[in-house]
Amino acid sequence: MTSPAGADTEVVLPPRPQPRRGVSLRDAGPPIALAVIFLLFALISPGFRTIGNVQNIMDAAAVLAVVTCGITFVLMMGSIDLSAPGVMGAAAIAVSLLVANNRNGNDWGLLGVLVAVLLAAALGCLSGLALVLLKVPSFMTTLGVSAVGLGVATLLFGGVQPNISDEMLRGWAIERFLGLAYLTWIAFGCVLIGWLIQCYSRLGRYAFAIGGAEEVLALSGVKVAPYKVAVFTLAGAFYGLAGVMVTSQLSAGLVQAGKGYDFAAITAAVVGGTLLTGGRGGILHSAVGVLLVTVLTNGLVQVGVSPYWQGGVQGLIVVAAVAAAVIPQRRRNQVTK
Amino acid sequence: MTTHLQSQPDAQASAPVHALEVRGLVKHYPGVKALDGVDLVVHQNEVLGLAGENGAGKSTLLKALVGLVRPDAGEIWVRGEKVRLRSVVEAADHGIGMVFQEQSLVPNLTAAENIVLGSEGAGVRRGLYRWDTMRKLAQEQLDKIGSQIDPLARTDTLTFAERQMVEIAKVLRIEERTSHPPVIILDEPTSVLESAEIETLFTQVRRLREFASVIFVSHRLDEVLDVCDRVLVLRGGQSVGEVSTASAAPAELHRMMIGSTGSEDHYHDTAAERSDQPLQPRLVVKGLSGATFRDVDLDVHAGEIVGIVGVHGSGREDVCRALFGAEPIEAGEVTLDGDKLDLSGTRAACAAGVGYVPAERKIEGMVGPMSVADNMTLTKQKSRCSGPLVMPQKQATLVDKWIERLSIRTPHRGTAIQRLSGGNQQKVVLARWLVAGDIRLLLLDHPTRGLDIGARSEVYRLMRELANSGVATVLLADSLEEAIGMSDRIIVMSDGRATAEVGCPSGAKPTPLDLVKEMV
Amino acid sequence: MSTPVLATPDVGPTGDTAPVKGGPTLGQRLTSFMPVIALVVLLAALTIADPDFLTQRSLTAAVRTSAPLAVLAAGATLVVLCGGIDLSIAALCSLTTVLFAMWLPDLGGLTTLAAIGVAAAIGAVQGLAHVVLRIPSFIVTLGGMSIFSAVALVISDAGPIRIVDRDATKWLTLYVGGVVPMSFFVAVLVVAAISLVLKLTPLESFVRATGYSESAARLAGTPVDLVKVAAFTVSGACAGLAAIMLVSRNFSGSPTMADNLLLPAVAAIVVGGTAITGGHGSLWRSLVGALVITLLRVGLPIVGVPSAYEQILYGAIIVAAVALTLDRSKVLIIK
Amino acid sequence: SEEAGGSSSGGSEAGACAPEDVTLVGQVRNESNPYEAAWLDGGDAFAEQVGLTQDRLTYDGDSTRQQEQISQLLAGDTECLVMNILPNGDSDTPPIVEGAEEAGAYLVTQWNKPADLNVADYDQWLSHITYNGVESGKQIGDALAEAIGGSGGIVALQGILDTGAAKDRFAGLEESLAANPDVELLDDQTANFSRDEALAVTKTLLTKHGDDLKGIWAANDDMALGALAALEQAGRTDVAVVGIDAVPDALTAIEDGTMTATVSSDGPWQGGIGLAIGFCVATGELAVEDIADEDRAWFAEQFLITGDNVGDFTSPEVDAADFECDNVFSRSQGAIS
Ligand SMILES: Nc1ncnc2c1ncn2[C@@H]1O[C@H](COP(=O)(O)OP(=O)(O)OP(=O)(O)O)[C@@H](O)[C@H]1O
Ligand SMILES: Nc1ncnc2c1ncn2[C@@H]1O[C@H](COP(=O)(O)OP(=O)(O)OP(=O)(O)O)[C@@H](O)[C@H]1O
Ligand SMILES: [Mg+2]
Ligand SMILES: [Mg+2]
Repeated sequence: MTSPAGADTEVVLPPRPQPRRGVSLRDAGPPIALAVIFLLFALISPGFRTIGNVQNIMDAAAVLAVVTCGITFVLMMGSIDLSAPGVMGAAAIAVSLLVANNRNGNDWGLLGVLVAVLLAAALGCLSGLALVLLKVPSFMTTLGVSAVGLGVATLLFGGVQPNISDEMLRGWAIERFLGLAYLTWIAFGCVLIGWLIQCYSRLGRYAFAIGGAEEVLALSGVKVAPYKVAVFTLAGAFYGLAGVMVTSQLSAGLVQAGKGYDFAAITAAVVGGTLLTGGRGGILHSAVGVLLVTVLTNGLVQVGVSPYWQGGVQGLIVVAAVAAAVIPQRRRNQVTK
Repeated sequence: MTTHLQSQPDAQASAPVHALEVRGLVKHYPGVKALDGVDLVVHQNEVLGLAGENGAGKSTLLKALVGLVRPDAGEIWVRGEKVRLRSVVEAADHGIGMVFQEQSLVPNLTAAENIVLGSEGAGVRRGLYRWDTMRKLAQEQLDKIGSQIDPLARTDTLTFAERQMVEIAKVLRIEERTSHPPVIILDEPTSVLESAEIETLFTQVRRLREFASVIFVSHRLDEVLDVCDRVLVLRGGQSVGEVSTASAAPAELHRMMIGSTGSEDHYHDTAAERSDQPLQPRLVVKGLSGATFRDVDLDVHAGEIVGIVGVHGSGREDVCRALFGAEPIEAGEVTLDGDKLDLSGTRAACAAGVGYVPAERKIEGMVGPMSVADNMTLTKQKSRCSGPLVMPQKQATLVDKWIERLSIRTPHRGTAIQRLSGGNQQKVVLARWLVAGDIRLLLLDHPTRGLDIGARSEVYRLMRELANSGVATVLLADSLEEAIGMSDRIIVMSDGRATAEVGCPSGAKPTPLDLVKEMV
Repeated sequence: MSTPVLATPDVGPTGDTAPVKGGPTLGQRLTSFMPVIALVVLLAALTIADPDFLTQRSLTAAVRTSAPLAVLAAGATLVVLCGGIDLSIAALCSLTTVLFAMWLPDLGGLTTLAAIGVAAAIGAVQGLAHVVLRIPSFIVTLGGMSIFSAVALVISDAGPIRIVDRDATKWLTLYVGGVVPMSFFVAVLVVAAISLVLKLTPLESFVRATGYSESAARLAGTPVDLVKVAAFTVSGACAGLAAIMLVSRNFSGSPTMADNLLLPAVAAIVVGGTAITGGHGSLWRSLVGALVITLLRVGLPIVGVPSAYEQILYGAIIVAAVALTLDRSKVLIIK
Repeated sequence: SEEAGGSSSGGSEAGACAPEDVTLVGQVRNESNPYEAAWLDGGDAFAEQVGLTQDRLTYDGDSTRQQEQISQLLAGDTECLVMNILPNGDSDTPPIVEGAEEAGAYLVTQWNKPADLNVADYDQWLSHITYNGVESGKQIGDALAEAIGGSGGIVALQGILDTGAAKDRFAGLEESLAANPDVELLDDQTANFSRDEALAVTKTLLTKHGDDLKGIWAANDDMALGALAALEQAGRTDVAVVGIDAVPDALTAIEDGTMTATVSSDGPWQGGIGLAIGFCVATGELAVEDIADEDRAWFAEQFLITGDNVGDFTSPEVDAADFECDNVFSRSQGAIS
């Protein structure tokens, strides 16, 4: 449970009516699955259980973790976000043209990163605005914004690969602190910030509430539209940062920097226990999901599963993991969409 | 003492301005005139009751008072000032707050958050939550109504009644919001409460009267007369009269509501109608155990109505669901007319002639956007099909017949059920089990929740009719009185076990107190 | 509290509630035609950009092109109407192209039926996994997507399989009445057949009830699980049929052939105005949606919009199209 | 189109077109990678040379979309249509060929073609140009073997598994391995020709094989560059990397000495040559019958680029002389066997 409910209850409270069945197990499922899969790989593969590989897994999870942070807020509202590829691509190209690079004389450094993230946030905001103003489902607005982002990125790309020479940005991927790349620490920072937003900010709590019962917020006099736009903007900012991180890793701005991250992040969030219908889950759930997915990807390579089969085996395990996680909470009249 | 004109000010309310005044409010919906020139006056420090049949326009009127419904015509005056209310917030700023008929809490937030939702005040600073303050704010509200609920409990872990308390605590926030005496609107707050909680609520309402005005809606007319100072009766979207509660009787009120007279036993409990019970019970439950109930034995004869009573958490609801195959069981044997009843799923239960009316109508009872006709025939497809094909004409005739029989107020059989008033929705859900006429066992979970007295009476009559035609009925009643009035026998459940059985044959009914003794 | 003794109104509906006609209003009729209006507007815009676009040959080609997408979208629409989503359609379609190409030499004329049958069975398995294990359809079909891709890669040895004997698919390349491509004709037939079955039987109520409110549907004794499995089965079969159409067009089966049709298919469903949350929508809408999406995919570049702007336009237009087509009175909350 | 044609027979009226009536179409996957952008630029250069413009089509690596575009294109005016097409995969070529044949458009394809599809069987399909993937795979394999001193472990990053290019190149690597028995292939994984995926896969392979890993063979430069980024982040400078395509970044890397070798296919030339062949036939300067059978499907010249000769390739220019009608087959290395 990531709800702060338990965090600061120091007074002794009257006994509660018995808790709902399955509450604790529901949240324990994904971490247990993570542990089991991790142990399994560690048993099978000596290469997997090295410190170096664990560092590698953490590093490899960094970008996905940041994307998932963003998408989690959207999923919590019960919306969906497919804009990551476009937004990341636009941010990646933008940042690579703003920091020191081979295409132009810009050398904006950290400011360039900031501008790229703002651009991404603006694209996210666009999804949100289209959702609340045109009343178009987020599935479509984000798909549209993704295409717009890719278009903007292709325009900026202009046929010549922008490569970055900015030492700071390149250093993020290369330099290490306590064995982990700076990028990984950035991802940790994002998860922490995401968690704080989720638990301690009105934005985060309202996002959660919108997923739970949007109509009730309106009855209580809360205008949900600004919060929805804000959530998509926040998600866009996270994607933008992720795009910057990919650029840092590759030392080059790629239009395709975000390819595949949309479904990967949704998978991670859902595997971690965030419901697509909204109102449940959260950043910490998603973080577990990200690790689970990354451990799987890494482990299958380590174990030496044929590249032909890897996708399939991964799909199978994800389904099995979710199935195992839902067994304890299965109820007769439970709604599964 | 009934007056059909209300413009003359009541002597007892000597305040120069009214807390709230409504003049000629009109609201059209496609096919319905929900409000047709309603007038209403609320004095300072009084509890005004609002009575009327299902669909009379009560909820619509009240929603207009909190800015959720924009009236087509008419004026609203608050403390002598004409206002236009466009949102809940604006209404709250004028000191008007409301507890809605359908529960409106965010299930995945804590009770505290729900209580302060939309007016967090000091609980949020610069967009950041201060949980300590938040809990204190919520605790203050809960203390006002003497509730023991943990403010930091997630709302969906609370029971129905607890959630209702949270709603009331929430609306009381309005006191903090305005310096004026507030107007608090309670739309059917008691329909989901047990008698003890109702008493708590009434204490609250009486306390509120000290400094506020209250509008109170209930279909339990005795309650209305009990707690209100004055009752306004609505019919067909118009105010048809006013009753001072000091002298009125429920019957008089009811006559005004429906606009006709008549007198009959509310529960239609005439022993003569009942045929002799066969020797073999229709439903036999032996040692039924599930997650929230243990070793429940139960038998119901054809034509018999068996009530199950119990406090919250007694597990009676889950027993009902288990009998319908909607809840897994761990052990036990259930037979219907001697054949083993398949409890593996709801479909098997339907096929065996079992019907179930769930308590949470909005989520489980009806498919909101679908038409009245489709909702009514959803279960018994046979009734509208010939072979595998749907016969629209057959369906239309059948549905119209039941709309007429149950006096369901709907513009058309094709209207989406979510557009109907709560009571009328419930009638459609009930009708669903009656259309085919092949029902053997009917499980009713609070079947009259939210129904007006006429509709309720109609439901009771239906239940009787069904019983007389041989249907075995299990009833989780809305109140102990209802259980006593309707049941032939009452099973008392507590902590998931059936602890006692009280016979209540016609003419020798136990009192509610007898039951309460068994329940605790 | 006493037991009130009160009257029972045994009169009919009181007051002014005499039933009025409840047919759809003009506005409602208009919203149901919105997808068509969107299509016409788009076509007009493309014609203005390049007058040559509005020739019979060009339109025939566009319609022919849209057939596999339309069939894929139509099948998946059923799942969406039930409140779920099927992300595996494209991968399943690719897998079926491989199976078809592999089986054709042995099975000959029966291959078409066999391939569609297997695709339907695979769809059914996913449906079963969804209802029995209670895994969200998004996850089941996401898993299915990667599993089918892997299987297709392995059995095809990661390469396209060419079809030498084209007779088995030749019928799909014919034209009905000389102008309507057979593949599109088949797509229309499929949509018509499924729609008719839904309309004439209680299935439509079942599907909508399941999509709008699954728990209410279940407690009303509706065969929710059966309906869902059936929807996935039909979706699988449609993916199989779309595969045959692709094979007839490409003369080969390949393990990644249709993979990129997933998002366009879902976009077609949504552009048609079907609510992604379930309950509201229809297969006809998806058919029109598929035409809109096809025009965008092929029309924009052909009339000379540069690649970068094409993407931006595509994004803007699909959002605008949905803004136009979605009937918001049926979908209370837009997520 | 009213001009008397120089052609004698054949289903189509080859050579019937006035130069200004010719429509030139170049189609590649997308404009957001340097190689294909350069290809389209080469096409533009040729078009300018003959006073026309090229219609640039991209299909985003989506086979279905390519087919859809082509069939829409062929539904328009096809009389003097010249198409220089990069089919997405082998299986995409036959329908394009048949479509062009039926519509009477002039077609040149590059890279992908099923082996058993014979260009000489068609009148409108003028030529198919490709590079000997086995050869290039072997060349860089050998260069890699030499760079690691003839012995040690290497890993292979494969391209999109169901493309002919990926398979041929890998076959070339296998030939090279046979010739260098002391070089051991430790692992082969796919990174789908993507820089981003290559980064992640290489990181995992680095931890899996550690210091045993001496070289990385990548089926294209994008993946090689992803691998280089991974090496940089791991602080490894002792691993040799080779790729194919000679994208600008790879050439820079070779100049810097961080990459060992690549193979050039000269994108701008590819973009121009296909249009040139088509243009020559359409305007009657070249008759299909006169094209020798070995020029209907041929391997174009490719160049192994290492630190020694990289200077010659860093600024690719299209040479107008290459596109003269009697010169269009000058780079042929012989017919595809
Ligand atoms: N949103 C709506 N759209 C269309 N018709 C509506 C809507 N809301 C209410 N109505 C209609 O207006 C009339 C009055 O409804 P209202 O809910 O005010 O009744 P009520 O007196 O509160 O009944 P109940 O006792 O059942 O709650 C009913 O006929 C109902 O069908
Ligand atoms: N599906 C469930 N999962 C977890 N807890 C449940 C579930 N269903 C019921 N409960 C809890 O089990 C207890 C028994 O509930 P139940 O509704 O059966 O009691 P009841 O006697 O019907 O009460 P009421 O008079 O309010 O209807 C309650 O505390 C309820 O919150
Ligand atoms: Mg009401
Ligand atoms: Mg109950």
